[in-house]
Amino acid sequence: MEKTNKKRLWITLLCAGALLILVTLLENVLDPSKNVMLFISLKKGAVYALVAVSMNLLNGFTGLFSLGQAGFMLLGAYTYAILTIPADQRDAVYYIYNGSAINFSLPELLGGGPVGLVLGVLLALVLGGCVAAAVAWLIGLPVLRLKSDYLAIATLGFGEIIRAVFQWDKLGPVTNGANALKNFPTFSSFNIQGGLRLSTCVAFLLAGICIAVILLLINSTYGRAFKAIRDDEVAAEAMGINLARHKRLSFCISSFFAGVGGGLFAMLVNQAQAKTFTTAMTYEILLIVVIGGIGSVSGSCIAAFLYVAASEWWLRFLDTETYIGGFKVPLLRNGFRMVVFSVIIMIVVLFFRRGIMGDRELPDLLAGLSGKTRRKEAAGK
Amino acid sequence: MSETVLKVENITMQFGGVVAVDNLNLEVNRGEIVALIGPNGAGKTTAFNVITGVYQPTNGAVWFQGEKIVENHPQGKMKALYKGEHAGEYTAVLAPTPDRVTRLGMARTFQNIRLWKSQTVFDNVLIAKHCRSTSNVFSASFRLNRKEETRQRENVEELLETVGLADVKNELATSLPYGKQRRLEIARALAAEPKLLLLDEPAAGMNPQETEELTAFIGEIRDRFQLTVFLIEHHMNLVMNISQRIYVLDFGRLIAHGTPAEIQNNKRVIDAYLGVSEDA
Amino acid sequence: MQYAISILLSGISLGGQYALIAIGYTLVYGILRLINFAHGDVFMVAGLLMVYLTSFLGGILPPAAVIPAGLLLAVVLTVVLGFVIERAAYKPLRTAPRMSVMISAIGVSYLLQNLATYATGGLPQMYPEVPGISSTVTILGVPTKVVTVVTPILVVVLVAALTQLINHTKVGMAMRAAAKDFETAQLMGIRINAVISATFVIGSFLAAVGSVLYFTNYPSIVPLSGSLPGLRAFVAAVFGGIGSIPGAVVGAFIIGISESVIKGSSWSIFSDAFTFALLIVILVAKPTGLFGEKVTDKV
Amino acid sequence: MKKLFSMMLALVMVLSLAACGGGSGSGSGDAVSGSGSSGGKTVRIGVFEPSTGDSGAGGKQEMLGMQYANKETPTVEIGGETYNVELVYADNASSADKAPTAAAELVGKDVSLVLGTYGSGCAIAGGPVFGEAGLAAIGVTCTNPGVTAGNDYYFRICFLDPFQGTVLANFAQEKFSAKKAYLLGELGNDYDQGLLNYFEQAFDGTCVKDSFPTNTSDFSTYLNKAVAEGCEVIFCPVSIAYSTQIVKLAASMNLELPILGSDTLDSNKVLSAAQGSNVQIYVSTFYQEGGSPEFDDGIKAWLNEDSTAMTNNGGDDTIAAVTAMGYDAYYVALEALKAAGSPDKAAVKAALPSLSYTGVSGAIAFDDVGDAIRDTAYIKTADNAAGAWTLETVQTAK
Repeated sequence: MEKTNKKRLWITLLCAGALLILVTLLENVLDPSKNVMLFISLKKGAVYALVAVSMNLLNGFTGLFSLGQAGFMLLGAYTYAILTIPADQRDAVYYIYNGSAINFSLPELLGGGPVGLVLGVLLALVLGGCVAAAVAWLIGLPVLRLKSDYLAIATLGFGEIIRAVFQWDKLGPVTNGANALKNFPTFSSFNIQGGLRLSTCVAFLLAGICIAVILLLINSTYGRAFKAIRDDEVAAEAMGINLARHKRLSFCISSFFAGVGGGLFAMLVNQAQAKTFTTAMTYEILLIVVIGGIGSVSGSCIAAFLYVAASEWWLRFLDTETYIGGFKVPLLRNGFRMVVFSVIIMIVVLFFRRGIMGDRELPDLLAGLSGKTRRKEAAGK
Repeated sequence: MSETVLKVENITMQFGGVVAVDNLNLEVNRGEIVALIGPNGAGKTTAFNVITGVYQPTNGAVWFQGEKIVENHPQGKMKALYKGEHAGEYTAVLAPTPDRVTRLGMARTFQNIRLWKSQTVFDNVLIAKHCRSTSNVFSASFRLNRKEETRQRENVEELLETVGLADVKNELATSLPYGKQRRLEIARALAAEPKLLLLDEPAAGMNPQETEELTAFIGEIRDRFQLTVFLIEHHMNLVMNISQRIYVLDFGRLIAHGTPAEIQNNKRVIDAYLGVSEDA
Repeated sequence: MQYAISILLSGISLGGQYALIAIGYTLVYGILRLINFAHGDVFMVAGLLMVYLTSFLGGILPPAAVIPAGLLLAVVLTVVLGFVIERAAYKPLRTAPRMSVMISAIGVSYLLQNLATYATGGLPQMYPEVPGISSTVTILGVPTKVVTVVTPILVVVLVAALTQLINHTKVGMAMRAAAKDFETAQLMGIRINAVISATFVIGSFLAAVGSVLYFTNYPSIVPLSGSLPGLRAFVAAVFGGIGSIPGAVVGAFIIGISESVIKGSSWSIFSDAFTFALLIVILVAKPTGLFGEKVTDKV
Repeated sequence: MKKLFSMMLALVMVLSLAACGGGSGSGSGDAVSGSGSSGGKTVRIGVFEPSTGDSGAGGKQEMLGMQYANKETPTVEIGGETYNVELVYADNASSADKAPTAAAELVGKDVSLVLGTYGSGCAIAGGPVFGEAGLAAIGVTCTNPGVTAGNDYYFRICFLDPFQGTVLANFAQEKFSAKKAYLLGELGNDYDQGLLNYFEQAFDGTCVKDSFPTNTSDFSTYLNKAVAEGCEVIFCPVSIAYSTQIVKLAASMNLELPILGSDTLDSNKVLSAAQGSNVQIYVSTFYQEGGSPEFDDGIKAWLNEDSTAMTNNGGDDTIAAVTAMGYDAYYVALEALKAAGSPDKAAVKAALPSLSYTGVSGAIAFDDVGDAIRDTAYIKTADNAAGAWTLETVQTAK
């Protein structure tokens, strides 16, 4: 048991390391201007993978159906943005409110330069997660007593409330009201001038570390307790698992990583604006979780990349009117991409209910495959 | 030897107008195997649920190892409805959640087996160890509790060996045959390191041979883990063979109490089980 | 004073329109325990159908017949849509966990919105004027549309009819039985699929009627037109006690009026937030809503 | 049976996926070639516009201008060679989270420069992607100062929100001697809120400010509030979808207050909503129909010919200012290509700052931030009987 666990750990680490190196290599070898789409999709996929995994922790591993993910992402994104906008840019960003109420920037506070940048960004991301977790803790007090779909609708409502609060004019000097926060360090800030391009690598690294932590949690004694709650609440409680505490824990941790994911999202889209974090975004993430398989971390990751690539890249040709020879391909026009895409989603939901991975993980699958071939070989002999 | 482990004191459980348990009093001493029997709907499981904190009783108290763990008096709507004895005797409210009761040293099984379905046999037992773990989320996630984790895993291996499920430990819990699922549920309860084991109809749905094995098994684990066992059962064979004392419940009221031999000859018990003419 | 009346009027008419949508939510939830996220979008599609039908029928029918025929067809098609959605997206998942069904509902909602975007090309569509209810009247010195007055009356009539249907017909009794205990009802020989279809048909019908009233008042339709009224109507259903028809209606009027009042106050930007805050408070304080029944889990 | 069905669906899915793979493959293959069978070389101009989402209607009208200009002048002379101009589209769905990928799509398609977008939020989100790729973008009607500030690669040919807000505030005071104004915008929409702010700053009297949540369709309470508060003008610089609702509602309740709007309200959808009623609508805009009769006639003829274009324009041939701006943007792009002397994006970028061009909407030149040097806004009013815009006045900044 221990041994296979160790083996799995090694496989996972190796895969992750290889992926990281591959991504860095790709980014530095391929012509960046020809392959922007690839890298943007990769970055977005990494961010969505993190957010999907954090949602999966809650929905798939603890059995709490929450739809507040976008709200927590918003908290993380704003915290990150507010703390990292350079001081001399603040007047330009908060131009409506004649400057910001907060006049420091973490990267500069930590000494500026590359070291300050790295430390400041990391600290701001973590703080963003902490803010999200703290708010989750507060909301969890009343809301987590609710059962499945009531919980879903209450968290959904919470997301809307958060959005309205952040758009409130009176908070303008902090949140910049309806205006976008921008000019903060993004993934591209990590590209070394004239040297290594690290932006995609940074996105993968940050998201990867967070996902690894979630994985560690899931495989710890707490993660097992979460799964017990998911499978049978009454039995879990009878076996000494404090429901309120563990649900809150799961909710806060999930929100923490959603917050970090929000910060990363802000880095991805170069701005933070409350109107981006809509319920539609939560639904998108939920669909990623479903497509990947509820209860599978690797499924969520794979699905995140597939989802982003399919919806924003591969299927884009469906949006443009195309002529093959003199023949106009029917149906192709704006909006068709999303129709096709939602049909695909419906097919997955209805006919491939377990998603790509079900509740298995990639190493299981690999181990299973190699096991099978070995058995086959044995049978052959 | 005769130290009282569990004491149920004047417990009444009323759902609206229905009295499920009416002024129940009973005691279980250390090392004993005590049974609670009664016809269907007599309120046995309700009594269990009150003891383990699932329900809050309308009135009364529960003591465990000399400590009062549950206490309640009629409140709200019940104030007007409740006209039982001992009204006004209890004034404080003690309402621990079931998990707290379990951590105090009571573990239970369920009438309709409630295993964690997507988990393996091993994990089912291991999860029950969670309540005895001293690590916090941080130390657990970053594996700073390796020692404890290893010890727990060894414990679970041992436990599975003892209950005879070691050979199926990597199977899914739900793939086991019925009898083994029962055993697994008991093993899971044992993993929570209880002093008092509460078994809710452990032999339900078993054939005579399985029941016999179970009887022996319960005795075995009692001795091995120095447990006190309190069980609900229908199978008279099992009850008569292993219990030292028996309480009989009918329509929520205690109608008899004594050794198996006494109960077998108690007229009220026979009436309750067979039905008397006034019923007809 | 006039201002107060105008706010109240708009609140009542909003409330009535929400009520018609909320009943659809509450009926479905009562039986399937499913938050039918697609219901708001069915409402939006009903509006779009009307737009396209009138422009289509305008070419083949005499002008006087266009609107009535369009109305009739739009209602019928919406009902068919509701029926098809249930059969295609929910029925195959009858034995699946509740979460899967809910996700399917979200998927349907996504699909309907994207289809609408595709069909309209993202341009807002103008709802045709329905003669009789589009004209303006003056009530207590406040000019308003006839539809404002018609809405509450129509709601009361429809709800009364619906209550009759549920209490005194065979289908209605079957619906109540299924709502009480799905499995037992099935064992008692109730054709559960037929009952569920009937529920969706009724829900979609009311949503279609609601859409006529709503879009007559607010005539521009975009693919997201259904989502906000849908969510609000759902909140209303929860507020009134999900599964209860009178609860849904009362809840809808409360939500409609309070929304209107808040918009009229200086806290208008929190009108949405308030609706959801109300929802959370209700869920926490009295999860069964105003008229809901308590359900206990068996251990 | 069921299995068969799901298998078939799976097959369809796989096929469609395969098709996508093929599609994208060939797409990127094309990008490099350039010399097709048509003979001449091709230069690509990216169109970064929303065609779905809440700015979809405006984005489409803006694209019409470019499409018409492209039809009118499909070739350009660069460094002595004639190039075919190809417009490459990417839909940013009016949403900031889709904008970077849409921008990346254009970068990947090897365009020489980019036009767009309608809606400043998407421009801000997509801007850095262009910046990183060294690709210049010309904002057509994104009026938020944040678009060009801090981004060397973003230029724009329209005026800015501070200017527009001030112009309208002055107009309200001059024309209606208004002392109290009701300001209404969409909650969380930077465009609306920014304009409201500038209006408020420039306006001497009192302002009652309100915001409605996204997807609102019931505006009666807001309009009633404006009346109840005794406001003399309503200023609602909201997107087309909302403004049609507001105008329609105002028409049905016989609202006597004049409604002031920004460039977004300059749309035939608004006109048709107001037609036949007594609502007074005044909008500030970049272009007034009749400013260039030649352009007007040409594009009208084209609209009446091409039914898709007509639909995209909202069903009639009224020319929106954004269409004129799109038209001008296309010619600015051509000028930039000519000045650069090569379709290379770096050359184009370098050529842009010193460019000047006189288009149908007036003279265009860029200042050192990359913003257009413009000091004129047209204020038009809706003629509800005729269903057309008439020029009210031409305002300049003070």
